[in-house]
Amino acid sequence: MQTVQPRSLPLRLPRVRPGGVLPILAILAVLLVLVAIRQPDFLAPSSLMSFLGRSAPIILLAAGQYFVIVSGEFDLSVGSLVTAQVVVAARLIDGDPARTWPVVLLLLAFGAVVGLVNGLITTRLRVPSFITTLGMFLILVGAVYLWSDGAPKGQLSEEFRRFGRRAVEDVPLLGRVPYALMVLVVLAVAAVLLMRSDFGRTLVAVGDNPRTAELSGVRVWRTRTIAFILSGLAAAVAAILLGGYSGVSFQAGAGLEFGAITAVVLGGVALGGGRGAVVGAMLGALTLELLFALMNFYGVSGALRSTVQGAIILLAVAVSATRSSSR
Amino acid sequence: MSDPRPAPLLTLRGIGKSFLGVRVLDGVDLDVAPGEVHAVVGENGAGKSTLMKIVSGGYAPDGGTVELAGEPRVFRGPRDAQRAGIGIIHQEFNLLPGRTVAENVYLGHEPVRRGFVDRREMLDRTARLLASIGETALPADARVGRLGVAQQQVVEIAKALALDARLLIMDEPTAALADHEVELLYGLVRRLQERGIGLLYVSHRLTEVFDLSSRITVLKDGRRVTTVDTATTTADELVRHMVGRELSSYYPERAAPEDLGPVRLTVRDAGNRKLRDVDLQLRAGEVLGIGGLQGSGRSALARALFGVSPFTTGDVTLDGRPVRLRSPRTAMRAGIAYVTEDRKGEGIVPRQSVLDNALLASRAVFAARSGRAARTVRVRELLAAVEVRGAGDDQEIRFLSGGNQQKVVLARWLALNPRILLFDEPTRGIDVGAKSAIHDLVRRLARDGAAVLMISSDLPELLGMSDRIVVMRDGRIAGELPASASEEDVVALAVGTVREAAA
Amino acid sequence: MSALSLLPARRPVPGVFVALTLTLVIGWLVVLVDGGQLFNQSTTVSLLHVAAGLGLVAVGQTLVILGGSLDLSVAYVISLSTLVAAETMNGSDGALMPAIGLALAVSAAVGLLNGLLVTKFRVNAFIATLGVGLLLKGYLDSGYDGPAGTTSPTLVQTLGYQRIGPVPLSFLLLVAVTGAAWFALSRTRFGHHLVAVGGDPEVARLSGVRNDRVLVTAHVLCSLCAGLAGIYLASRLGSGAPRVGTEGLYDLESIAAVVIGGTALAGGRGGVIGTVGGVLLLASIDAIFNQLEVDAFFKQVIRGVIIIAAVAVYARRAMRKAA
Amino acid sequence: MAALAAVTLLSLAACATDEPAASPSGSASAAAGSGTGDQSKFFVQADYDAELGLLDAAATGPADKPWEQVLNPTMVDTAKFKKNGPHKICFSNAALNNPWRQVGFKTMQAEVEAQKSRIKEFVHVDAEGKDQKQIADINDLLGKGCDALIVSPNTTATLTPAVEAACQAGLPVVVFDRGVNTKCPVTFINPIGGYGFGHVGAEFVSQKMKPGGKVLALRILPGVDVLETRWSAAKVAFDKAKVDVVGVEFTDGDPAKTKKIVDDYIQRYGTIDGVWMDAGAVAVAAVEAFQDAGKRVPPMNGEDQLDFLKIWKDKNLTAIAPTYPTYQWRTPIIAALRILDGEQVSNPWKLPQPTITQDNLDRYLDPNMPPLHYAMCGCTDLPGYPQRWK
Repeated sequence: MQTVQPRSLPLRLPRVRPGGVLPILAILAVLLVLVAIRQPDFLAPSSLMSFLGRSAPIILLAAGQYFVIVSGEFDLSVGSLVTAQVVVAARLIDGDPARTWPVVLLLLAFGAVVGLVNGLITTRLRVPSFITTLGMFLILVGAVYLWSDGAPKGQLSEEFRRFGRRAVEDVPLLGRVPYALMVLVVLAVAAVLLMRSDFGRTLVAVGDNPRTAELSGVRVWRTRTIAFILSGLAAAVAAILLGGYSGVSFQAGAGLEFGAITAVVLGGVALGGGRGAVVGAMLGALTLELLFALMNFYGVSGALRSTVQGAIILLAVAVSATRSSSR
Repeated sequence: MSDPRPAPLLTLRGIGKSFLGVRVLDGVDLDVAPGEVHAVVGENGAGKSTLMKIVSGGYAPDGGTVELAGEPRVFRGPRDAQRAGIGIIHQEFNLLPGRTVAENVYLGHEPVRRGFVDRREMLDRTARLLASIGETALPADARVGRLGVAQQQVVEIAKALALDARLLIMDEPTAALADHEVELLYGLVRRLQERGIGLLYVSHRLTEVFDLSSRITVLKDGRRVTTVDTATTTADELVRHMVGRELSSYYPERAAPEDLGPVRLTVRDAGNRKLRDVDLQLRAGEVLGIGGLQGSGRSALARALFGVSPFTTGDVTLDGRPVRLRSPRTAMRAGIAYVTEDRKGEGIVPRQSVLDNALLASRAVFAARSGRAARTVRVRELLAAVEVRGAGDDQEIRFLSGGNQQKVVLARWLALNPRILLFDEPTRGIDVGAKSAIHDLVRRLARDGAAVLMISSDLPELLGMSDRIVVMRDGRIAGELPASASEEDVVALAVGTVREAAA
Repeated sequence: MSALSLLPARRPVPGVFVALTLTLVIGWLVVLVDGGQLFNQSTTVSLLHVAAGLGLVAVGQTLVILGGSLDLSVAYVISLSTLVAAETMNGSDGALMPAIGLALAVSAAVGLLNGLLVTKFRVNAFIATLGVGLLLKGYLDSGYDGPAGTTSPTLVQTLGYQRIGPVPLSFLLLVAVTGAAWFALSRTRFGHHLVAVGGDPEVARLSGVRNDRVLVTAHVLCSLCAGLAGIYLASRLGSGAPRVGTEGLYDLESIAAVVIGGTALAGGRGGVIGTVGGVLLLASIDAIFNQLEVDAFFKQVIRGVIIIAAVAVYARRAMRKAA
Repeated sequence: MAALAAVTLLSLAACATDEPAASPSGSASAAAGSGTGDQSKFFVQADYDAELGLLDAAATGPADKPWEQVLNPTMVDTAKFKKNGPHKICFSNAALNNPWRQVGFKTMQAEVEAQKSRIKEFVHVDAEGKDQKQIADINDLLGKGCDALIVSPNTTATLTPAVEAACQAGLPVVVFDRGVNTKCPVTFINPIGGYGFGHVGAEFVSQKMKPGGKVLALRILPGVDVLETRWSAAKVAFDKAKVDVVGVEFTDGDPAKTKKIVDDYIQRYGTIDGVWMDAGAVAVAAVEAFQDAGKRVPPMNGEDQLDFLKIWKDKNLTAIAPTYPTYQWRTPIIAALRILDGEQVSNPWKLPQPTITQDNLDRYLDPNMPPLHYAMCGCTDLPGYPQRWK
């Protein structure tokens, strides 16, 4: 036994292991340099703050999506959920400031319930989450149009819109600090702490090998359902910020699910689960938003924008995929 | 079989392979003659699997040459190697459960007529092939997912034969087989030899190696230690080459009668879909061995006790109190731990760190009870205690050897201070060194008062480790044997008077 | 070993056809009560036309899903193909064959790109085809601000509007393509290998299957099917339409049809016959709701429920079988 | 399986085709572009000239009912469609997926209700924005014994064959909103159109802003003909006024995206001196972007959606709202009934297209209506007002 040699395995390398945040930081840095060349004043505190504020909803959605993806599932329903939330909020508040807080609570509950339903259908009825949440997407879009007769009704109160639109003024050094940014920072820290907690580690383990997790006493269905609920809650918060930022419309959440999934993948998280960091996912979302802003600065024609976006996503993912599998 | 050999079928010269700068094979020479069984032995991680993958086209070597019938070959993939006449039977089955036997056997080289797959021809050929190895009862159009393990192996072998392989690689072919099935395999191997097929035979089971092979090559740390004629060597010598240690120190001392504590677990008249009329007692301080054929209900018993597929009838009492073990969680709360037989599929979370793997169960079940920091400290201590080697706690577990992975799994359960431990093939596919470490650990746990139930297909291990042996057959307990029982006793009970199929 | 376990592998009739029959019977009754007629000629023709368009895409989608992949770019391939075909034809019959050839070639090239990204560059299929879809979207958005080109009159007359009784030519095309795909899956090496790759890529690889080549082929075929759907739509619309694919939600609807038809999203299990059942089911629901003038949004809700319910039923069956 | 069997049983020996006679398609004459990019191929100089002419034309018809008015009428005979009522009127609708179409459709339904003595059945089929489905829908409706068919095409070119097939079936076809490339419908109803809309907005913006200033053009989507003509007319106006159009961006009608784009442009250029947009859906978001950046809101155009009218009045903006009136949804019902009576109708039926300016803003701003309601609905006299539109 004493002769068993400790075999040094191929891992004593710098920590650029798959699932790390280093690649996305590198991409982000490159984009920042490009921004700095073209639009130096973008990096001034005030405009940076407002940029971060307006990016908060998609970053939160990416975090929510991360929980689901790292546990081995998908959530395609978040975009429609955001739309539904904004439309519901407008109709229920109908301009009445007194209804703001009850409706905010209601939205959070609504998000949690949609996540719960997604989770239970996926885990208990064994429907692949791609299908569950695709179905939920259709149901939510259909239902919210049906409920509002095809056009959003009512309006959001100023109190409601404050979270997404207003800022704390005259902060030393930083200038205006949007409320959305503060919400983002608090929730991002919470997300990071959550992923370091027992639940977070268990969540990743479930995504990595659900059988092992089950046999180690993890209630896999419960863990994954919680991930869906977290995604629903993130969508609720994103909806509150987004509704605040831009007001009510049926376009509020359109395409956000693909944006969020793209961001998560860009952040080095493996589709299929078991690998990646929540910080990576959030940085991925930030990178995407920065990319869009950059295209505005460089005057990339609106129509060509999706080409650029597609090319960058493919490039980033292909490069990291081929590198991580070079073994 | 040690007559002057004909010109070698396969010759490996100076094979080397590195992954990310780490040498896993270094200058390995080896040759196989037609009709020869050449065994390759060595600890896990000695480089056997990598070597087999190089021969079968899975990897390209960094250095050295592969010659087939005197011709140097470079395989660009498994397909190339297959075309050249090299077949491989893997330790884990490479079959598609959703497809038929014939579709599996001819996957990758389906018979075609005028460009289209000729299904009739495929079925006929498969049936003929199966008949030629004595398996007439297996229909060629049965879906593989519905077959038993042994039958699946037959399909696997038929698959290799269908390629007209000149050289067959068998990687732990008996790992999943019951003993009487091993006999069938022996017959099969001899028939292959008669056809002039060369075999590379990789196994941990020295009995088989001695029964079948004409020469044995020992690998250690990626290098060839020696190649010996089987007739002129002994098991002791072989193990010395592998690890440098005598066979005799294999098993720790059994429990003395005074070490045995009170009855921990009682199972009365219990059953479920796979089990009937199970009566069992397990005492603190004892190691109860469970023998039997694959599919006899051994694993089903462990899974029922752990709440994975619970008993549907009968009673279970724990320390005198009746319990319902409905799920792994309830079992864990009752102080039961379960080390599964399928380590890769059910034992580890491959891409998580050693530490996370070891903490998995404590986090899942006792999250609220103990302090996080204290728990982590304790698990780190346990990892040190079980002597996980060659890796830091932050290393992803998939890069560890099988033995070290198993130690991490053990640490995971020890962290829960279990009073009852269920081991299902705890040393399968594990190198000799780690194996005996695990044996020591099991015994130590029993000595410290745990009740241990250990399932093993490895008869020497079962006899060497157990204080008492219960043998199962067809979902029932066939009988109980004392520690002094012989291998023959176990087999007799396991097989029963009438030989019947395992599934 | 019980005799039962050795029954030959017979595939059961996909449940989707039971659902389809029920839907049609119930729909027919409800429409009858409502005072309408579900199976009159014009309704049947419309239903089959809708089914033909979606069906062509869905059959292709079945191939990639069987192989364990996915194609989210089909909607853009369809649009692109309508444009290539209609612009090349430019209203004349002379360029008919070259135009069809070119449209299919362009589609195949996109499929090739998808396939290479998924295999050689190991990009997850979801992301790869989404990315390629975005590339195409950019091209379509910047290159076209509306319908362009004119489809050859002959093609419009034949593929677009010709029918035999209530069966449009295009539906016969779907039947032919489905037949070809079915044949390819059960009677060619490619088909066997594709199912193997989808079932367990490692097993396939170790059995000497060239996984990459098989998957690339599946992607090319999928895009070809989408291209064919584009040519059909061009013949139906009379011109190339840069947004017809996305407006029709052909990406998500084709995936929905595939899974309703009983093909496992993870790959390795299912087939094109079920997919056509799924397509017909979706088209029938459309037709019934049209007859009843049900709100489109309500229909969407129902559709979501059906997709989930169908797959839940398959999952239950699989669980029972496993138990 | 059952469906396949049914289809096979039903199949007849005879071959049939629904294909209409070949149709001439419109040709486009493009004007040269400038800094605003190439001119859209949708731009047709003759149509442009005609529409701009119509802006000043006098309408015939009751002054208080602009939906019954016609600009430059050219009457056509409809005696052959005369039929005794009550009628079954069928409507193939492109989509109901935006507030404009919702308001319009409610207006149409109210008009049907107002005429219920003469309409025994109103069949509505929603194509959900899919060309392919609308073609099938029209084909489907032809088998239902409709007395008249109203079509609001999803896309001009692609729906032409289907509309032609409908004409050949012998029933009167009324097309409105978007047109088709065929003269076969009895009448084509729409307001003056995109050129008028785009021109009015662009002229206002270029006149009100400081000379040589920077204009940002916000568009919803490429490729929608109504929107393309609006932009092409605006482009002509901006080019003529030598305005510096610093960006032409697509917003997808998404307010969040709009705000981000406007924000980035303010960032990039310091100030933006005028905003033109091809539809009012994101007008409020654009205004908010300036407010949130602490900038004065520059001269801009919106549309007749109430949220924009309200912010215009509240914030005292320099603004204008050209409209594409939703009251045009009433006209097809009226036209269909007239045709079935054998009365002459104008083809084309050009409706006036009023513009909301600072002067008449108060007349259109009804604070009690929902924010996404369109002021120019012409629906105040219809049954169910205002509840139906809330």
